[in-house]
Amino acid sequence: MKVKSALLLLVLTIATVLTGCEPLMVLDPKGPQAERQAHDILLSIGIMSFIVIVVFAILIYVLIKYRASKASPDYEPPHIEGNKWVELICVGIPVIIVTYFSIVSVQSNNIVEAKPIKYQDKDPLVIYASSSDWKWHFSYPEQNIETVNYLYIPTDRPIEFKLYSYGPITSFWIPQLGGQKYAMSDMVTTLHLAADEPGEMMGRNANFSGKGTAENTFNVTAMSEKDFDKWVKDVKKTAKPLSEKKFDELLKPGHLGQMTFTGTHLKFSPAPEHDHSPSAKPEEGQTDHSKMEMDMDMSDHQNHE
Amino acid sequence: MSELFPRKQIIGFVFSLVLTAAALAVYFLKLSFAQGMVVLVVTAFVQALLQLVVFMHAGESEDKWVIYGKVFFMIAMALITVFGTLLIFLWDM
Amino acid sequence: MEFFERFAIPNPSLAIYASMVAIGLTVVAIIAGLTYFKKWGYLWREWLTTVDHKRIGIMYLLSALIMLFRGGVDAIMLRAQLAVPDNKLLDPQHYNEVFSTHGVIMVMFMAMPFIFAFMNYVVPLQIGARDVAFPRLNALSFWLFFFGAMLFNISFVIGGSPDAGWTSYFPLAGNDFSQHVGTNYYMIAIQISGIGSLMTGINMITTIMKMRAPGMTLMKMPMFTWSVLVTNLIIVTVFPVITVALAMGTMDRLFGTHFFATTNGGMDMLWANLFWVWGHPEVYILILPAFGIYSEIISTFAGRNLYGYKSMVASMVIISALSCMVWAHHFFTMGQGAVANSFFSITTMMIAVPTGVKIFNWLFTLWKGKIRFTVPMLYSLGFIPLFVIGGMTGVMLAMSAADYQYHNTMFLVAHFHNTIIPGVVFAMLAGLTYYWPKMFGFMLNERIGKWSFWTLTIGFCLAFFPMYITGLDGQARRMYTYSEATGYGPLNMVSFVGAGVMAISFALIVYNVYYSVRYSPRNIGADPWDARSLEWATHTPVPEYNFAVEPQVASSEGFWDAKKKGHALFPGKVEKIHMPNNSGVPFIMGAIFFVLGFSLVFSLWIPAILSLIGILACMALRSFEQDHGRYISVKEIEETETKLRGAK
Amino acid sequence: MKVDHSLPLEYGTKQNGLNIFGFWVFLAAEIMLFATLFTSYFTLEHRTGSGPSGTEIFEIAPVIIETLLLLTSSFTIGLGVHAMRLGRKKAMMTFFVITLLLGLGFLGFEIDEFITYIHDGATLQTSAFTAMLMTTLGTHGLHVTFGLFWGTAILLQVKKRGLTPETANKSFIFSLYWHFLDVVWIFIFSFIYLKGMM
Repeated sequence: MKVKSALLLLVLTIATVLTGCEPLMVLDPKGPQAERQAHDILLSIGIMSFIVIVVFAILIYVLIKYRASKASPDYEPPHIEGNKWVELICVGIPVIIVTYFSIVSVQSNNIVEAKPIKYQDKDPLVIYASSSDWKWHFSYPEQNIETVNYLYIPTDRPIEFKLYSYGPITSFWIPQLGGQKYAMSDMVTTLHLAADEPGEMMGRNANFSGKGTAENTFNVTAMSEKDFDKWVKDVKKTAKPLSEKKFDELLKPGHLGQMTFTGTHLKFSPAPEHDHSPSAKPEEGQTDHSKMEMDMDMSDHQNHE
Repeated sequence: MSELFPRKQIIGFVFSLVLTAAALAVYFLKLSFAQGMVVLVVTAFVQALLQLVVFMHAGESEDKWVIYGKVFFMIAMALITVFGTLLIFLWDM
Repeated sequence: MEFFERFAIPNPSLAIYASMVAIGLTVVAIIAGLTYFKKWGYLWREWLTTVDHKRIGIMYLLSALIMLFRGGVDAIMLRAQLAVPDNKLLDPQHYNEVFSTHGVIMVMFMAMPFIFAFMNYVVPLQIGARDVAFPRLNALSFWLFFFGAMLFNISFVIGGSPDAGWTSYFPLAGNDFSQHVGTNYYMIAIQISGIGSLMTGINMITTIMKMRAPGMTLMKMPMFTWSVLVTNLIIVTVFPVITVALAMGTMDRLFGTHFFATTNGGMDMLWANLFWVWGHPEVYILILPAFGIYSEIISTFAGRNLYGYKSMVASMVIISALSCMVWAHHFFTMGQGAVANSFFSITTMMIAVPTGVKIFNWLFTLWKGKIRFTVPMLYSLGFIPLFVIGGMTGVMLAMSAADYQYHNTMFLVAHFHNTIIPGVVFAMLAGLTYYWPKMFGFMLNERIGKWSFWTLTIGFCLAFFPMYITGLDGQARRMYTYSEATGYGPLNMVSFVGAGVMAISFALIVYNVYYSVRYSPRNIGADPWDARSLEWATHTPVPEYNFAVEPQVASSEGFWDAKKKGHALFPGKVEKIHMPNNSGVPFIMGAIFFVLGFSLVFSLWIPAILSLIGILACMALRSFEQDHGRYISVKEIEETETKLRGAK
Repeated sequence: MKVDHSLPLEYGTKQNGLNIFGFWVFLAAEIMLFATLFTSYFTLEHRTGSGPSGTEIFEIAPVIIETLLLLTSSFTIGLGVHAMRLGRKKAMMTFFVITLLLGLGFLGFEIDEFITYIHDGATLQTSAFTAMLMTTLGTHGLHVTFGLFWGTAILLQVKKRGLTPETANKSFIFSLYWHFLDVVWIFIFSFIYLKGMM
């Protein structure tokens, strides 16, 4: 049974590693959403390890006690159909655990799908994050600037990412701020994140999107609101405006370094927000409205040119 | 002679015509969406049951309950697929 | 020339040219060998046209082993590429093709035929039937699977392999982003073998429901038969879904429709939705027969009846129903709201309850038993702790909010390998060792078998446990490389070593077969394991009619009753036995399906239409044919019986 | 071949019972096949892109005619099976021929409907909605087409070989298939056409 105990040891080692000898990215949160998720992860590891240990213990005990080499040659194992109470316990305990997890899971769902509770009273900063093969474009409509492959965010302020894609499905993921969400070309998804402390983080596309998936990453820098405003000002001073032609060039498949522009692509290439309304039934008013907005965008854009 | 007369089939046919007419009311009577859907769901499923029992003789062999079980299990799974998908894509998106 | 260009490989490499040569040489060698030894007639009469469930089972088994090799080589390539940071062994395109084919082959063309092998071989024996309900259809199922698998495999050398992952998410799998024919192969090859699986499902349900031996009520069926019944219920439920999804995908790629495109109203996530409506139950299709095999083996080698038979059955039925309502947990992160996620999160976790019941029942079966540590038993005992770990991470993944962090990472990869390898692969190897003497008349060597078990277990732990850690450290799946700065290097190296150890284990299994063919004793009798259910009550090798007299059972362990309690298993007299005739039509139909598939992949419309007509002609032929089978006379049966009894 | 005469002819042999049972399982799978088509249809129903919507292209008259044709054919094949059980080969064949002719009529109307759609600019390539509509209707239509060939093949066998357990079994299974297509049509009629025109 050496290997069995070795196995146990292995599991324990993993558990120790997970709980903090080395800060694994997901378990080293820098924002409230990631914190909640890390909490759920550690909680489930803890409770599930208990079940694993129980099963291991029973298994090892049974294997040692009832091996044929130890039993007398004329031992005949009994015929046992089952026991109501034993089976009830085997159902009952998992049911209790699953119920508990279900409650936690539903709570967490509502937490991560909404504006972080901690920053409930602040207006969110809206950032449109769109992917194209194999880059990320970040548009800040409020600041009217756009970056490629890097992201600056203020700390202590909720951030609402609007995700969509100019190609295959991608998944926007900053492990230390919170879990990922898909970016698709026919609809816009919303991801609520926030950063608690300044620092650099890794962000990437987690969903397979073709040849360049591995390198489809971006850098995230969280900084104080003051530094962020300063950066915005700098950008406005130094960066060139983003023209439609330039943006079309950026969309071509390939990898690019980090870039900064003033203006956003949302004007000439708006996010696919209107295609996706739950009751996409063409009700007269709604269609007109979206058309109008499109027209406005178009005229807006012409003025700029 | 009475067994020569396909009574069951004729009653079934008349019923299915009536149900079809009832379903058509949705088109001709300008019902609201909710009312219309109720009518359609009722007429379609009753009609399906009618075909199953009257014409398809689902209940005549020794495997009656297996066949009914199988068909209703499948209908349940079909409904779960339809409504699960609608939940994901339309109602909670 | 333009016509032929489409067959070229879009991104050839040395490895591909080498395999082309290797495949060519193998084909030539097989043809030459068959001709030299004059085995063409034998092959045609005894195997290609057979409708015998036992032979079909063995053909499934051989195909599964070959595909295991193919998928395994893919796996080694993947791990080798990731063993060190910034590796240049494979380029990204090649890497994408390798992991796509690895997934499809392992699920569709290795695990599926492996379970079909045991279903076919064991179930009719276990319920005391002569054959399956529709022997001809069974042969057709096999040949559809086989030619589907072949079609998928030639993509490697003609036209290029699929490169959008085994899930083939659109729009990546659409014409815009995957221009070569690889994904066509995916769509059509899976379609063809999927039709075969669906027909197996119908066949097995009918067999089990209608052809059980007298006395075998539903609640007296052996556990493996129960698991097969439930599995086939799921097959019949979900394979139509993938049929439709694949048809829609094929139309998108070949006829320019916009189901999953991003323009004209298409919806890329609909593919993902339909794929997983099938895809999630599919993993239960794989795991439930494995549970059945474990139940048989554990109760045999613990020397005890299976604990909690009723709750075992109930848990499988509940799993089958639940498995069809959890599919959205594969895309929690798609952007649906908290309500949908909560629903699918809870249903997913609920599956842990019946699964837990099964685990505890196995443990209690060992309780007060008399445990013999044979190779099949070792696999079953290794399965329990490893699968519990896999199940535990499954519950973790089911918590949708936390899943946002696991999704698409190596954590997920570790989880599903942790359930599928100890769950399915261990079960298949256990079943292979367990049923080998029944199938081939001699046992596999125990010592080499134990070596392969230990290497496989250790290799498995080394290969997959590190992925849990790298996953939590942010390593996404399907990345062909990573930089040194990420720090994923050492753990990926451990994984690679683990994959190598697993490869050694499979090599040992092959060596074991070779060694046992040469040296194993042949006089093992009909019941070498001291087993409990009906399949061990007939002779080894099993005569073509399975049982000379229809068995009569009184419990789920009919054979055990006969051995220990003096229950009369064969009370009747020998009568003439009706058997189906062999037929070449299933093989020919399979071959025509292959031509049809190939023509569709390359949009060759004329041969496609011709082969479609050919298929309809085969069906019409079958309809008009009057084939009432044949009878084996009492004299013939008695001769065979005496001979087999003497051979003991 | 053992024939049990206490049962209707189509159940007479053991293999016959298996065939009928197996076909029920197949029909259960077909339920799921059409359910998947409906799932996709409901999801894509309003995703019309630049193409027409259902309200714009559906017409009530052909739909009512198609429905009546198929309902009646379901009735006549029921009469056919009734006649078969009474051992009246001729009556049975007549009802089967009527059924197939009604089926052919249905198919004619459906093809005409498709041609109209294409004239209206609703082709397979127009939008996700039109593609899904045509795929759902087309799958049903292909089933009917296949049924026409299959039914003809069975009729020929009944004519040549008479009502044997084998031919009776095939005819009965064919009737199950045909009724099932009728059921599917009811759902298409209700949840594609009527819902779309409501």
